[in-house]
Amino acid sequence: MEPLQQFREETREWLEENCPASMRNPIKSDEDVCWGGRKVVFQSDEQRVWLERMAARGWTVPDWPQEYGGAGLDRAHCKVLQQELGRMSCRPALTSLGIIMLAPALFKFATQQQKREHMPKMARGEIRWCQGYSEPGSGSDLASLKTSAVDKGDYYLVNGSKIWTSYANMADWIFCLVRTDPQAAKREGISFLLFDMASEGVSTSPIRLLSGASPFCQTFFDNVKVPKENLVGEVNRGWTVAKYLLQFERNMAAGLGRSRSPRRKPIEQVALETLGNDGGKIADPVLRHKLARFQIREQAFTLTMQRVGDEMKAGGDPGPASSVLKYCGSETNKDRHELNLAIRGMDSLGWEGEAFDGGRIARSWLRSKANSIEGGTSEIQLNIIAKRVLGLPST
Amino acid sequence: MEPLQQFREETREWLEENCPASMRNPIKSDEDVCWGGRKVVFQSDEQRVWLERMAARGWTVPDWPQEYGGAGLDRAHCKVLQQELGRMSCRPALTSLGIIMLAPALFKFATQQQKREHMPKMARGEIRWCQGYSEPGSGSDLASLKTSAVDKGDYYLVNGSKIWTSYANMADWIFCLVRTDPQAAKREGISFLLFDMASEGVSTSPIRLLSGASPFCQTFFDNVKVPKENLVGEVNRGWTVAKYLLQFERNMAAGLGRSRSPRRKPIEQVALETLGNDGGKIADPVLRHKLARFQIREQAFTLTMQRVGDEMKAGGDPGPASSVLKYCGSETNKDRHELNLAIRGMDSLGWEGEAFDGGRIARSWLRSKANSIEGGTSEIQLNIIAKRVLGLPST
Amino acid sequence: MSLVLNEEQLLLQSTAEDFFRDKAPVSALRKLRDENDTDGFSRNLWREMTEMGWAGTFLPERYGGLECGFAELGVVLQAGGRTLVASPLFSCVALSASALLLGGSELQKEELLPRIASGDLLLSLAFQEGSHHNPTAVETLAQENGDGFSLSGRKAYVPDGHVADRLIVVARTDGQTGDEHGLSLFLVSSDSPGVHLERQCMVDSRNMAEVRLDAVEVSRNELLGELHGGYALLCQVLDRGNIALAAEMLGSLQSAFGRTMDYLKQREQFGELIGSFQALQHRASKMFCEIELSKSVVLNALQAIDEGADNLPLVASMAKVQVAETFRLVSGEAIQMFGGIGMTDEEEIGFFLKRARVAQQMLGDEHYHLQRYATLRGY
Amino acid sequence: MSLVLNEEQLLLQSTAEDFFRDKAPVSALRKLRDENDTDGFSRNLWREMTEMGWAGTFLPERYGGLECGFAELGVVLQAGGRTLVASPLFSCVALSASALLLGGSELQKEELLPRIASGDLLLSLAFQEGSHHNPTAVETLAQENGDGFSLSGRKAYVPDGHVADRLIVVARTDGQTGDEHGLSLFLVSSDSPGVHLERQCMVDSRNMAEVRLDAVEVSRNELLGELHGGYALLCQVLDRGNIALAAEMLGSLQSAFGRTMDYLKQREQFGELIGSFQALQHRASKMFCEIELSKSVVLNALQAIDEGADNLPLVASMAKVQVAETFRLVSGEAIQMFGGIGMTDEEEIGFFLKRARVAQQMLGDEHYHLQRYATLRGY
Repeated sequence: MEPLQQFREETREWLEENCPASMRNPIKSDEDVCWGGRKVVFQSDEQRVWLERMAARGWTVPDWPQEYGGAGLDRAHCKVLQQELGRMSCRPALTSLGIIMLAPALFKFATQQQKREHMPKMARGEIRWCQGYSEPGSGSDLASLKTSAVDKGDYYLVNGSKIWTSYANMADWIFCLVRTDPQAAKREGISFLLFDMASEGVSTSPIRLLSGASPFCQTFFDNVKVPKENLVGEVNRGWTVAKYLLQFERNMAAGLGRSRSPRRKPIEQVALETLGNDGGKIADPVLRHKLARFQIREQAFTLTMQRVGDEMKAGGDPGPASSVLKYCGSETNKDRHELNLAIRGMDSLGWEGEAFDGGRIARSWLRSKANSIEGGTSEIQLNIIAKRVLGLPST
Repeated sequence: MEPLQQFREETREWLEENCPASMRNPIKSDEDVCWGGRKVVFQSDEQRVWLERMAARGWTVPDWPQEYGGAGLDRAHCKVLQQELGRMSCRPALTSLGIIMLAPALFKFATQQQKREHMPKMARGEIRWCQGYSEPGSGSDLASLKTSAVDKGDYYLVNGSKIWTSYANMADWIFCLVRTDPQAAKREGISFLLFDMASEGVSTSPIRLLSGASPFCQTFFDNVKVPKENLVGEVNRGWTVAKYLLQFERNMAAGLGRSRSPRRKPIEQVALETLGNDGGKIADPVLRHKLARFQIREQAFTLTMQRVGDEMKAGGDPGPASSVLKYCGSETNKDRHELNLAIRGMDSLGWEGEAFDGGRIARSWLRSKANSIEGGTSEIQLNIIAKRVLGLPST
Repeated sequence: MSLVLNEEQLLLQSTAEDFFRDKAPVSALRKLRDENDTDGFSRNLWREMTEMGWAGTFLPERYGGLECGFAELGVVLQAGGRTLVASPLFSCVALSASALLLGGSELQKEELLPRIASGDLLLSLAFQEGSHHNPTAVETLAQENGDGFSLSGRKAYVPDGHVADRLIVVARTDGQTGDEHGLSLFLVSSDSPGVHLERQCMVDSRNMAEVRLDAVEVSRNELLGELHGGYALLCQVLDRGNIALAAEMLGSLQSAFGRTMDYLKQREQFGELIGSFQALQHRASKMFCEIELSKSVVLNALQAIDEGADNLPLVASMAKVQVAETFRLVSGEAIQMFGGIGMTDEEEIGFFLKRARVAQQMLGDEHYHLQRYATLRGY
Repeated sequence: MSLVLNEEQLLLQSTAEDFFRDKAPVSALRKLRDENDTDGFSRNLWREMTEMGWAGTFLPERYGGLECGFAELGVVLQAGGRTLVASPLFSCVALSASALLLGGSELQKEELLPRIASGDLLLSLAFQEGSHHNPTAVETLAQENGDGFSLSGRKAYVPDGHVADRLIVVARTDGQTGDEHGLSLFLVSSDSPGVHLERQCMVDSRNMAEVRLDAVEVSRNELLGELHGGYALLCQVLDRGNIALAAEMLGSLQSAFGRTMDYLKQREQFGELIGSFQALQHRASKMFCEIELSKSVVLNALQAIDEGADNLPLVASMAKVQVAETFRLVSGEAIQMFGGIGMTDEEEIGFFLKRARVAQQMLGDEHYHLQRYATLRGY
């Protein structure tokens, strides 16, 4: 038998035996997601068992080397594993900001010791990470950050505040941009630090959004002592690490524009029902044509994601495309929610109560407004395209 | 009898007696317009007579003082005259760039002698004027003009070139911005000169537009000697005169956005005929709603013109409004032509031949593209609004 | 008529703007929301407003009104829109008092209008049933029943319905859903047996209620206007309602725009005030142009009511389309220009975004009115 | 299939772009226009194009073709679009050769396709009658007449109709205007008695002709496809035509965009390159994004033809809408950004604006296809 085929059969067998029944259906709500960490409260015993078994096999991070908690699988084997997990609708055993965002940067910039220290715990879901990038005053100008880390010999003394730190109140450790040289040009005095959120002087406060409660927090650092071995990369060279990491964030955000999975009722069906069916046509011709225009755009965007993927496979450079995808993706997703509201009418504008499903539609509409702000605003993407892709001159 | 009423009756009587029959219907084509000037070729004897009689009475410029060729009428009397001319559908006896654009500036900035010299001839249609403002390189940055006027004692020696001088080939005199101090800051070395287009060294060349032949010319000055008494206002203070004059141009341009006189078939009628009539509705629902949106915008714009006019009567400042009107007016007129094309379809895209009416529709569509460029681009208007109205900071 | 506010109207405008800024800033709406206030508005504030005469601006003096025009009501609504004030001015005055004045019997007017003007009585209009505005989609039935009628059905999104003392209910006395003929309007006391009110909690905290009518008995005297012929009256009221709403929305969007401009002048990024970025400047200027057009259509529409213009339906739809699209534009741009801070509940700008969508939907959104406009224009 | 050009296609692309840039720049179109060239295109150029095999890209080898795909034709059309080349590639190959290949008898294919591929014969498709595209609005009649048919009627905007040796005429053999049933396609020689061709001079100098048919006799052998059942064939051809046109338009709009970017990098105002103004930069970036989307839908549509995808109608309408709107945007922005100089006939950018509107209208503009898309999606 071909080795890949053999791996497929072994995998299938193992999953049949080890994936608990309740873990064999798609994630339905936030509660179904397993984030791990010291404070983890498993939704069920099966959720815990599923994580433990997957982690023991290195399959939470199948492509990582075994010494860091992975399974050391190559691309082809990873794909087979994904296919088999998908075939059985297995839930992700672990969802981790550390794995998605931090790990690529650690692989590239961290010391051997740092990797040995942090990555296995990440892989096993023992430590949950959060990201300390934005600050209340920084906005799009991330490099203007002010949180200071003063060299005190064998530790840094960190003071300042971060905003938009998702799940900071649930996280165990933070990867954090700090200013280590206040005299240097703004991108040249930044360092990249890791530290424990349980350190003395760290506190968090949740942020309420337009759309209601959110996983975002503001995080405060009041004379936090961070051991010097927690510096990743060189001192004052943190901006390089930060930029590398932001790529992964932008690509994640672009995915917003793709047409949705058909879990919910298709919007055209909703339109025919709420706006009226005029001989097979949506009775409101203005919204009918807006819907058609939107679906064409959505489809064009999905095709563009595919084309860019195919170009990258063919050896293309993903750099310039990522701003186009981020811009189009987030604007398309905002359009989707606006259209959804217009089609559904007043019923979609309820905020509380059972009849309004707790305001689900209005809240996700409001939440979508952040798409063109987080991970680099639309304006920043347009600037990048103008300068880096079109080569237009600077003032 | 009330004096105004008496004036009305006298006017009516005079017009009945003096306005030739063929001058009692609206202008239908460019040939019907009487521009006057030395090179004037009257369309008919009646056109000539009509100009002579009106000019003799001072009614080509009824509000000007009699010493400058006007009739010295106050606002109320002017209005009555306009009403009576309108009642009988009398054509304008004279159309004159000099009267509309130059005269207000002369009243404000010229010497007594200059006014006596130029205004009566303007009023009688003996001298036709053109405007020398834009230059090939200047564009929106009008003040960057390079045409030089070097002080040679009793005359200026003018060298350079102007573009977009309408009817320069038909005009007798030009009012012209020239650079008299090349060392000064760019707005502080400009002067305002009047000179005869028959002067040695002046030549013109017509400009062909997208839309075909045009009244625009490029005008060349090759060592043209201009007597120093032809300077209007102070030397190097011409920018003040220019700015004053530009206001009048901008206000004229804004009028573009108003809904058209119902001379031609209403566009909704055209739409019902060419796109199909589906139970009283335009059969193409997308264009139907675009038309409705356009007409609302057009109407909103007309109301805004009216509101601004009413506010000015009530003592408001027209300054900031004129950029809003210029921007909205020209964009609305471009939209009108785009919609016209979409509704009429391929038949509107013919260029020559009788079936296409010589490409009338396509040519006026193309011509409309200049609306947002001439008289200050849309971008310039938006800059002005941002800075002067909204008070947004400069970089 | 001149398309500007006259001196009295300008005075009223500055009085009203000061009033709402002082007594009902956006933080007052937040408080009502966060404290789950049962009424959803301040009765004290309403009393003060009625003491200013604002509940009777366009009512004749004999009904306790100021005998000014609808334009004056528009001025107050616009001023209130600036702070998103929660008040029954729209539901009780713009809609209900209009309905009474236009269609009520002398007896009904004498009984109700003075009490509306004085603030002693709250009325609302219950017309909508589905998620989208559609004045003929009425399934609520009023069956003749001896000397009166028996009403049964469900109404949704009745503005301030939960606090209304009486409701003007649009019900079907003849014909079928979708017919213009066969609609009739009835005055129904909220405490009548069979009336069930349930508050609907909207995204923008605008007060709405669902009304269920379960064989509610009303006498023939409670019929407002003609039997079966209520559609024409309803349309007149809805045109006034849309114009009133457009005035209110104009105030809200002007405030949202002003807040955004202020923010552009104080927020720094990359060492510059963000208001100095040309791309943002041009977007701001375009918004300003749309606002200028919106001001014109609203003032024109308000004046058209007072002049009794016969193209009122056209003028009303025009105003709603222009203002709704402008509010959409301005509220969206505001959130984007505020960036992350605008996404927080703490910052007030988000209240305007929420208000925009609810106000747009009420009495027909821009898609509805665009089609209505085309139909009215004969194409 | 991967959504990128393969190596052969990339080579073809650069060959074709070089070819048109060298042999048929925009100035060639200007020359044809200014000299009132009778053909409106260069027969020498066409011969060179056919020698490259471009008239037979998707034809089987047995008919003299290259036996590549429609995607390859798209690559050439896109390259030609960059210089607005005047050539019968669209009318004769994309439309007419498609019609023959999809609906012709073996005899018809054997007779005509090799001569199309070799450049010996020019064909065009005569379908449109009114000002707007509408494939069922056919009033041209074909009456059975002994062993053949007699055709009478008028066709407008027949692409390259004035130089076509034969026309594929869509005529009605049954039913009424607006019916899908009853359309048939006929091959008609341009020199047949009763055929009158008159050139239509369009704003963008694209070659079009009016065709009058006055009792033109054709034999039964000249029927292309099924009697009365031509509508389905016509739709297949029109889908290919729209996709071909979208490819050509994409080339044109990319060229217009490139020229505009070049201009932004060289034109100074107020002492700065205008390309440094952020407002223009953002508009340029937005155009770029639309172009990226357009590239994807065009490539997808071309591949869909070659894959025999069953959602071709949907894919064709999608491509036409996205590309037509992008061409509208880009050509309008180009003129505005070029400013006064762009308004002159001397500057070439204006040719792209003119081309945009004619190409948009051909085979249905974006309004038409938006509705068709909605109908195809079942709403």
